[in-house]
Amino acid sequence: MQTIHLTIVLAPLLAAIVAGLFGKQIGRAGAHWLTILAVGLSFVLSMVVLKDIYWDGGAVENYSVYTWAVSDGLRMEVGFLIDRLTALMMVVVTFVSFMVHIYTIGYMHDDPGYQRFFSYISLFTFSMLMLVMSNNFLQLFFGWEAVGLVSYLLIGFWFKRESAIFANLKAFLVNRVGDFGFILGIAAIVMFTNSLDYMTVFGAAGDIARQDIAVFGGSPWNAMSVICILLFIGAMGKSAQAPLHVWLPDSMEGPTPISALIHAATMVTAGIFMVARMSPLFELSETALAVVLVIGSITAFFMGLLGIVQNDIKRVVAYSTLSQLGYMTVALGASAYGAAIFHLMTHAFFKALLFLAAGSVIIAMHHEQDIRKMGGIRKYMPITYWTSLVGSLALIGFPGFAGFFSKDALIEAVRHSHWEGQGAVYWIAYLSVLLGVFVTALYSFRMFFLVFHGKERMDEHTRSHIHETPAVVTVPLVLLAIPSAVIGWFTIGPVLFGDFFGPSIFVLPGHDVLAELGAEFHGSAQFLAHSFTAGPAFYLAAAGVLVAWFLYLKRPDLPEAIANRMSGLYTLLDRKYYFDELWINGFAAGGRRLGRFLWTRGDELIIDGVLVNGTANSVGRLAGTLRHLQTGYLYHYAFAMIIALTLFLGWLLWLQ
Amino acid sequence: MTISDFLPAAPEISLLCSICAVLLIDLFISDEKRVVTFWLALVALLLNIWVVVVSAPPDPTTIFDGSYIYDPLSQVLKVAATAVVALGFFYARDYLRQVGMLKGEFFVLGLFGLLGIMIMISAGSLLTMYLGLETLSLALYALVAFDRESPQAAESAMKYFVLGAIASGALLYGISWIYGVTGSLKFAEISQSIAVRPELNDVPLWFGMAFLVVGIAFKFGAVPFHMWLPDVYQGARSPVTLYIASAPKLAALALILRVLVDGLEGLHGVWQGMVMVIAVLSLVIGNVVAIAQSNIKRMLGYSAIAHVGFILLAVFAGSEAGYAASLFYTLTYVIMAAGAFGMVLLLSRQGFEAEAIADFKGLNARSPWFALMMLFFMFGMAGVPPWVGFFAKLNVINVVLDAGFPGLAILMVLASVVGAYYYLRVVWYMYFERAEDKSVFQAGRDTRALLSLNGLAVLALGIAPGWLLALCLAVIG
Amino acid sequence: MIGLYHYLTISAILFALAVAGIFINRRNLIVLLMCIELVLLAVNFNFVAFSRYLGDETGQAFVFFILTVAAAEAAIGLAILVVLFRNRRSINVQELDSMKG
Amino acid sequence: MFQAILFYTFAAVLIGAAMGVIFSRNPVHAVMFLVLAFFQSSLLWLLAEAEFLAIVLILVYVGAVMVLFLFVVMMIDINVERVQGGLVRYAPLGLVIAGLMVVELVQLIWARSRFEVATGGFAATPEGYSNTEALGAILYTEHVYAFEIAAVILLLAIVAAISLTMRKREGLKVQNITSQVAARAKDRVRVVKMEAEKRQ
Repeated sequence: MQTIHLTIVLAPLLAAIVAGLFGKQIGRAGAHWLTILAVGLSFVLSMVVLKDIYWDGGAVENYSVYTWAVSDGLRMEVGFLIDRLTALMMVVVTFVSFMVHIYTIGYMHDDPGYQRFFSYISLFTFSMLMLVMSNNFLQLFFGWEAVGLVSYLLIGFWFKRESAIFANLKAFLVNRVGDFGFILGIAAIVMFTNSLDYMTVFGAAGDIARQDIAVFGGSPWNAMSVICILLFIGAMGKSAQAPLHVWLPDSMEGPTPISALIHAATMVTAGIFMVARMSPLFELSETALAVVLVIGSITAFFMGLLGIVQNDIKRVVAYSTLSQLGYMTVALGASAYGAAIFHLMTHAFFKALLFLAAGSVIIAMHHEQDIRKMGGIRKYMPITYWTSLVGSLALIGFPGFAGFFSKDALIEAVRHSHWEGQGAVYWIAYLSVLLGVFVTALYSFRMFFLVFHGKERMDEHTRSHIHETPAVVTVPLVLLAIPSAVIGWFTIGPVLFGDFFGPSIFVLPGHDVLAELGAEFHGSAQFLAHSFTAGPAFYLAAAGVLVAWFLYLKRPDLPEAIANRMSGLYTLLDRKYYFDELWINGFAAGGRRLGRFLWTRGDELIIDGVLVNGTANSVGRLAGTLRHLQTGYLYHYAFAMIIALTLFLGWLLWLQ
Repeated sequence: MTISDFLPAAPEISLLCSICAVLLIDLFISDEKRVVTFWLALVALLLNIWVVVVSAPPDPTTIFDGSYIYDPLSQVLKVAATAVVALGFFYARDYLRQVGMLKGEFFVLGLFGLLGIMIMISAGSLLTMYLGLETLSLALYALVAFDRESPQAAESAMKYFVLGAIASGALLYGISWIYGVTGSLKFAEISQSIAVRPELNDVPLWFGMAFLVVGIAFKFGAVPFHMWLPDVYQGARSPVTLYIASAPKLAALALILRVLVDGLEGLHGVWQGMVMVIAVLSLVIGNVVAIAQSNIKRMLGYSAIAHVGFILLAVFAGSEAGYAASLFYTLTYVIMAAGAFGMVLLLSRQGFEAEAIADFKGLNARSPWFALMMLFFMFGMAGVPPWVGFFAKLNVINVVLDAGFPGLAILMVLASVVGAYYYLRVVWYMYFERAEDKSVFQAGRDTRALLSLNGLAVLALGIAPGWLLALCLAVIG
Repeated sequence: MIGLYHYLTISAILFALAVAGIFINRRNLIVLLMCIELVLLAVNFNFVAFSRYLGDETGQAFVFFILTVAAAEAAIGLAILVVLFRNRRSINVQELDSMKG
Repeated sequence: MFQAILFYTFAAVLIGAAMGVIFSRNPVHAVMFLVLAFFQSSLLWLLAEAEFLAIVLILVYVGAVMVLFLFVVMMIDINVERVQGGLVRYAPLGLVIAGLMVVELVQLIWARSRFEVATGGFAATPEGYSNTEALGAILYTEHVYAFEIAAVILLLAIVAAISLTMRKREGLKVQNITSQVAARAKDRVRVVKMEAEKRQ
């Protein structure tokens, strides 16, 4: 089994090295065949691992492969911890990556950096696998940094904008803030346990939770809360939780396969995975869980609102990703780790599908990304249309589709969680996820209708060239559409309520909301039926679709219609439409306006402008100021030395 | 006293003989065949490594009445310094030939500098330490001014000289006080008398120590004694910058380990505060100001200042693990710095100095392999895992945490976070900007191979750092 | 009685004067080099005084070496000065600022 | 008492000369002040019974190094008037820092250090003690390693100074005897026949 694990990890790495360094020698076909075979092999073997550990009841494996160094009794190792959580993540990562590899053949067809691109995405797969398969914090950190790094390389793949000195400092800084929290969290863990190994640290969790830590000399904090919040700051960076989310929409500048692979299905879920993996720690800190819950709620609802006002097709999907990540985080905060991972899995399928579909549209539109310049392309691209529909339905949680099962279970879990009756925190979370359903449906179908239905708003030249994309693009779409439609139905029972994760996730008895729900669970069909009666989620989703339909398919005719009626039945109908508009302005446009307000004021001005660019600029300004200390004059240099010496002497003489 | 008593000093003796030989033979070589001097110097260096290895006595010994120390630490540092100088000569050769400056003096002065470094490494008394330091410094002053036609080189040489002379004046003043208080110049006797007579641990000795710290900090280029460093890095010719940026750091490490640790260990509590102040200032100033640079040599200069912050903080921690961490950090940093400047040299040619960071634009399109090597050096310096710089930084953070200074550890992490930015900017330029310059490299095959090995070593050491760390711990203990 | 303390005091005054001379002199590099000689003279005073106080010749031997090194240093310093003068036709300290920031 | 008077006189002149080095406008004067400072130091060292160094300071330092300085000052013929500004403006700040340092050092020397000074001021020398002999004895035994390094430093200084300042002048006219001897008339003189131009 160890050989299999190693092969899973090393195959993409080797392929990446060969494709990257010998790209010229092996040629374009060589590069894609090599990397696809390698990732395919990883996928098949990951399935083998999952089968072994789930169906055949294989044991959890936790072993060290290579001891990197021992410093001061602290062992730094490379090792694998393969349990069901890991196995599931491995399958998700390798499957999505496999699909993206195939799809890339078509999408990057004309790009001069073809081989390099394959090399990067294989390298990314390797890094991500290292992250999820790790059995210690160091390797986790390694994977964490590596995925960030490759993502940086990939975002920049097409990023030709003339960058001033501080232009790219922004994305960089945001991620560094997260990593900074993460590494401090790990450092704190090492400080308390002198170990990096998961099992040792989990074993010592109880002790840590009983200790206090004085942060910057202030009042003591519970050590576990400090550690967990620091780790979660790392997760916020990687999983793009507000306010560290600003890098993700920008990262859409990269090629679409990257958006699908990294910014939808895999890298951004690293934070979710990490929190689930650290459940033995998070469970012991009520404070940290509350922070997780609130941050997740804010992200889920407000990022969805921002999705409504975007016009770039990929940005809409990006904001939807943010919102869905918020959902997962909420589930983590509600101690429903299983629900979070379950949603992560279904989301990986349908979000990858949506991104690739968006990419397919973009190819057909000759790299036009503005949805206002699309419309009515359903008839030109039937496969893309139907798969997009599946993806969108899955995203909004239409009953029966994959997203339905995970999202509904998630909402139910939040509703019944141990936070119930705890006042504000509970209501913020519950209302956010509920209203989020409406918002999700609204922006998803706004995009869907604007792209595929309605008037054809593109120019003549583009229209004449629209046709369905080649098989390398559509096959992954279909392959992803199938699980997006059905996987929820088959897996909700075993994964969510069947104690799938077993000991790999730890939940305090009082927190175990999934077990409560599981007691009432009697099969997928019953769950489906139950949803119509249990809560408002389904109706909110339906309302969202309706509003979208009304606003973006019906309403474009509105001005015309009014004009027609002007001559005849003016007053009555006008009042009717006036009512319509009131309704529209009241609810839907109000949401729109709120979204726009949040986007321009909150996102662009405060977070982007003040926090991110502000920090970047102040560092830059500081650098600009400090460099003037270096005047170039010899006597100033000498003066600095002598002043420092005099101060040292005075200190020793009078203050020691 | 017989001749075999001098055996531990065989490296210095044989290197001096080699220098004289190179100096003499160089006189009879015509300008067209000047490359022969390079090979002679290389032979001298290889011979030196061999002598260092074979002449080592089985146990640590001192000769010349304790003014010369042989211990495993000195052996490791000498081999490293010699190897790095050889690396620098190799990278310099093609560059010097292209710009028509291939002269024997460069190699002779370089060898003199190495001799000074080796004297410092093996110094057992403040007198030999001072003389070694002067040998090194004088060679460096002359090397910086080596390009006689360049006003910038002359200017930076002058700045370096004046400030260096002030620093060595301060060092001497400190030495005089330490001599006056303890009555000795030898590290062993100084630490002995501090241990025996605790009443010596008082202001007069502290003053001497403070002046010494100024001299040490200047040699390292630590803030606020760093002002010479960016100007000299920029003003000197690139091969000279490479030389200054690499091997002398090992000498500075020897200086601090011998003087503050071996000699003044008893004053640890006092010098710790000073070292902390300059280390923290170096970390902050180095990393922040580097962001604003557009000249790559200057940027690497500020980055060197920031790295010195790490080295000094490792020494500051004051444990054996801390000293080993500083040794590990310095060794690996020197390898990376040599490589990075090697890349600068590789890109330069007749009439074109690759001095702006923008000159690295589109390197990936010109040569994917060397872009990858530069990426290795930059990631290594930035401390990205798994390159060796990460491990070196981790090690230092670890010992500082163990010493009970979590605030400093946080500062180090924060500083390296900011610092990573300007290294990544170089990577950004190489991979995502269009090349303005499409010329092919003119360096020889051997230079390229060596540079590649250099880059791979940065990665390999990061993947398997265990043996080097064990070695560092062993030679410190 | 005149002794150690007096000599140390002279040395201290010389040292401070010389150091101040280095950064208040903004005109002539040669004077800067002379200030460096003064710094070394101050150090030599200290060594001579301590050596005589301790009754130990090592300090005086050190002075001997400092004199040697100072001569070598002066030679190189003046050589650099000459190179600088040939390049820039000036040895004004205030004009040495082509590199900064 | 007599010794004290001498000491204070020499010391005062020494400090005055040092100020002269720093503040004099003409570099030649500065060199002269420095020479004066060295002479005073030498006298003070004689008072302290460090005879060998006192002599060496005059012979080596004044005799060689200061002459070198003077040589360079003369060689680099700079305009004294042009480089005068700026000194007075910054002098107060510089003197404050210098004053602070003096205060620190003097407080250290007189108030914080605890040297047990013998009645004679310095350690007594034994009968028949020769300063030169004693120095020579340790120089060639205990400090032989340092002595060798000092030799290396001098060699290095020679190499460095020569390589920095020696230059082959462009356009220097040198006789090449071989080519002069090998010259022939037909290499040097060309007889050109020209048709006379026709009148138009």
